[in-house]
Amino acid sequence: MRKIISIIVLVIIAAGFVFTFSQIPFGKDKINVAGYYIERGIKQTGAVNIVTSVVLNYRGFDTLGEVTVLFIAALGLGAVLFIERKLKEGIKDKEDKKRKASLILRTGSRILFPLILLFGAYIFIHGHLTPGGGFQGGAIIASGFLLMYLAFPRKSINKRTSNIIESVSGLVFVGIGLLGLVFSGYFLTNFLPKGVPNTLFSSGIIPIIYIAIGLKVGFELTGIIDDLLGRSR
Amino acid sequence: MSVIYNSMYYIASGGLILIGLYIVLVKTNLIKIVIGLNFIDTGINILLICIGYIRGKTAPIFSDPRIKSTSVVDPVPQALVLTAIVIGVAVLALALSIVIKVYEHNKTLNVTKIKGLKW
Amino acid sequence: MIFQLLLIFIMIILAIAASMFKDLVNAVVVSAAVSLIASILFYFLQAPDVAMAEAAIGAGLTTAIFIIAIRKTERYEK
Amino acid sequence: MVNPSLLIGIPLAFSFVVPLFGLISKKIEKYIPIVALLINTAISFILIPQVLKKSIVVSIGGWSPPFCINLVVGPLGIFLATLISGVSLLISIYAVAYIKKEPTEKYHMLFLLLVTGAIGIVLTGDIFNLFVFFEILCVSSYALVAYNKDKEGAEAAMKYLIQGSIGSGFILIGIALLYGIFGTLNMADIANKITLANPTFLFISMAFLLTGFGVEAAVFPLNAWLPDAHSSAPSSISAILSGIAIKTGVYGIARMIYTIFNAEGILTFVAFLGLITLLIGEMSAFKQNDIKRLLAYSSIGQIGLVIFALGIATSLGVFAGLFQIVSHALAKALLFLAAGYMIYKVGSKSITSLNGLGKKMPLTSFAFTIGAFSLIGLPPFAGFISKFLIVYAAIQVKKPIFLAFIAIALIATVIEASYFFKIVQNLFFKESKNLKNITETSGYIVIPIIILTISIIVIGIHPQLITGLLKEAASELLGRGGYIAWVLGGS
Repeated sequence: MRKIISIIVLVIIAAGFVFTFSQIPFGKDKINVAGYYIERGIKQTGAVNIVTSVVLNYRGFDTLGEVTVLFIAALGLGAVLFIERKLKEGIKDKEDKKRKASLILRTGSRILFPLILLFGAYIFIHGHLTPGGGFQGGAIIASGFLLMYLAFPRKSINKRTSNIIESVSGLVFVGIGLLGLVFSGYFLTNFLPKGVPNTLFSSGIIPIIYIAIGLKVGFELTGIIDDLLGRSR
Repeated sequence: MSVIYNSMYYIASGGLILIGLYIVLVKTNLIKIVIGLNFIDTGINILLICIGYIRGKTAPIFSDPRIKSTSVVDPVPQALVLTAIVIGVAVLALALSIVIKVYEHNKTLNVTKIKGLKW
Repeated sequence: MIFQLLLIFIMIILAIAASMFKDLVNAVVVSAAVSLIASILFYFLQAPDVAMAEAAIGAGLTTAIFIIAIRKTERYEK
Repeated sequence: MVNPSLLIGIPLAFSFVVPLFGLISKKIEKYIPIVALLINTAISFILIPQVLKKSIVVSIGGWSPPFCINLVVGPLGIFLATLISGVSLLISIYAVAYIKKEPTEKYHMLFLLLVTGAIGIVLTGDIFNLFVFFEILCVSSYALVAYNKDKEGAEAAMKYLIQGSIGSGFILIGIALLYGIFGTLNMADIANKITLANPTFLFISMAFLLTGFGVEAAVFPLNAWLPDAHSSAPSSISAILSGIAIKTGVYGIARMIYTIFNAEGILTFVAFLGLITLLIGEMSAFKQNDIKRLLAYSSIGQIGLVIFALGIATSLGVFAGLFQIVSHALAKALLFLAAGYMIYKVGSKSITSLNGLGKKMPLTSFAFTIGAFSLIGLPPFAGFISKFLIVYAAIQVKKPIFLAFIAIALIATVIEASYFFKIVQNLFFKESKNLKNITETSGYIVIPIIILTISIIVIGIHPQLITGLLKEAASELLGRGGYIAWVLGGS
């Protein structure tokens, strides 16, 4: 019964898709608002990666919201999986004795971990020049930590430090927005000098925000993994 | 041929969305349902990127000075998809944590056996 | 173009396969493959930023989170 | 002039600050939401007279619309933002004493972020930004529903999450389709160009968007999640979900229908759906034994009434619908807070266990009674005016179908009255069993209950306090040309 109703619903939606997609020609030039960004993006924001300038400047408010959603998810996950301290100790001891990673994994990840962190940092610092940015770099940093979690089942990041980093980098983002309000009357304005495009120190607030996002996303995703594993103290 | 070319990405995105919806509506395992939600997200992302694609144009990154402003694809959908991907992974992580909590209380992932989840 | 068509075909097949597997780990691995193919498609559609995000987040971290969740619950669909 | 972006920036910044304060002292963090929302309420009250003179459009990032995200602070936006800030301020005062379960600092942060999402939804002028704030609201409410970490909470949150994610997926599909045709995301810009597109295409994309918002607004048949989620969340969260969160779904529906798509053709259908929602909600509420489930079903009914009123689509009808939003937000927040306090004292959610509490907890029981009477629509409370106006507006339309609608709505009101009278009677006139050690304490829990009671009575007696703002808000919804002109400048 449930299957039949679901399939009827799906057929209706599929019909809707067929009609609507046929109205949107694939591969045709239908740029409207985006033309403005492409033409003036470099001059107005100093970032040669137009996607970055859209993400952080023209639509920076969305990005603030998106960082907030990830923050909420990390918080919510911590709240849902929160275990009272006493219970936690008992569970920990039982689980820890069973697991020990192989020597190759441990040595390999010790070597790889700093490289992965460096790569992630490179990705988010160069967000305005090359493909990539805070989210991608943050995810790479988190996967570096994931590797460490696999190699060293007993270790965990310091939850206090990572919470502080999350909070401070979130505040940096909001604070830069508020500074823009102070300096030029608009929230999240690019109020710093734009510099010469295609150099590292260019495009005003964009690299600063991307560094903050990179750290925040990296530590939030690590915190999510940590909470799911139920390991931190 | 051009019909196939023009519609294949739409088929990919629509197909993924429909398969995801099918999994969510029909399957009874909670983790499967979350996988279905993940497929819906991926499908929508492909749809958005398709909408922004313009044939024969390159990515909107002017690191090479030879790239002209008339020869790049629409950057806005890419920015939107970046947002959507991160939102998707956030919802997914929260969903899995709630799945773990439901499992702790019921010792099953089967929706039909959990009283509060029947529909 | 044939290559992209093939990728899309494989992606749809894998997505259907993910709904069939009784072993959830298989389903998750297959869905990671779907994300990976999606990220290749993003690259073909001239969206390198998105391709990178999808590969790092969609195919990498999501799979890890799923595997952890499966380890905390149960592996086989009953 | 105060910049309206502070309305969103302040709760967001304060929620990021909470863990830093947690380093200094664990005791401060529960007062941070109060401070943030106090500032917010003050700002929104300062903004009201300015907005009534001239609507404020601020851009985020400094470019002119439609090239960047902008906040549109019209009468409707500021009215809802004030309501949200005020009600959530009261609820945050309640939560200081009510929330004991660890981790409390995460509760307070999630609460502030939920409020941020709700304010963002009503103020933003960009459709994708609307989606992002919608996700903020939804994701934080999923987490807060599961906050108690008990069986019911986790299951309810799971159900809510699955349905809510499908809903937000549909919203995103609708946005993608609109972007594909119009190449813009600014709501005023889309509304300006809406006549250029194929009507069937528009209908399908509107269907996707309305389904998505309908899940959050709990319109029939998308309301399966609501009774579970609202009844198993902590009571302060039930209050904000019932009082505020579902209204943002209604706002989304109204904004789509009136401003963006200008879809007059489906308004009667919307009114009809609202009416079915009303009838189903009230009939299910009648059968409940659990006080919080009863209130949750009653919320479904009341939201159906709001949607019915918005579907009437005369200026009086929309005005009455907005008035109903105010009176329901106040009354339902009050009922959930009072019921939560009683449940907290008695230790059971069943209606019969509340028998005779009127003597032990006179103030809370009295407040509960006032809230119930206001919901039923008895004079001189706020609910009377809104219900009366809805019926009057429906009669004025002079279509026979609306007369039939009114008959059904009155039947629903009778059902509603019967179950609320039953509870009130049990509260005051039944003998109490084993309720010996229950006393009322003064303090953080009682303050918001008293303020909400007083405001229901004051608005009931002096409706002219808010009618000016509401009239402007109703004309904003009905006059879409004005909205487009504010944002894009000229016409």
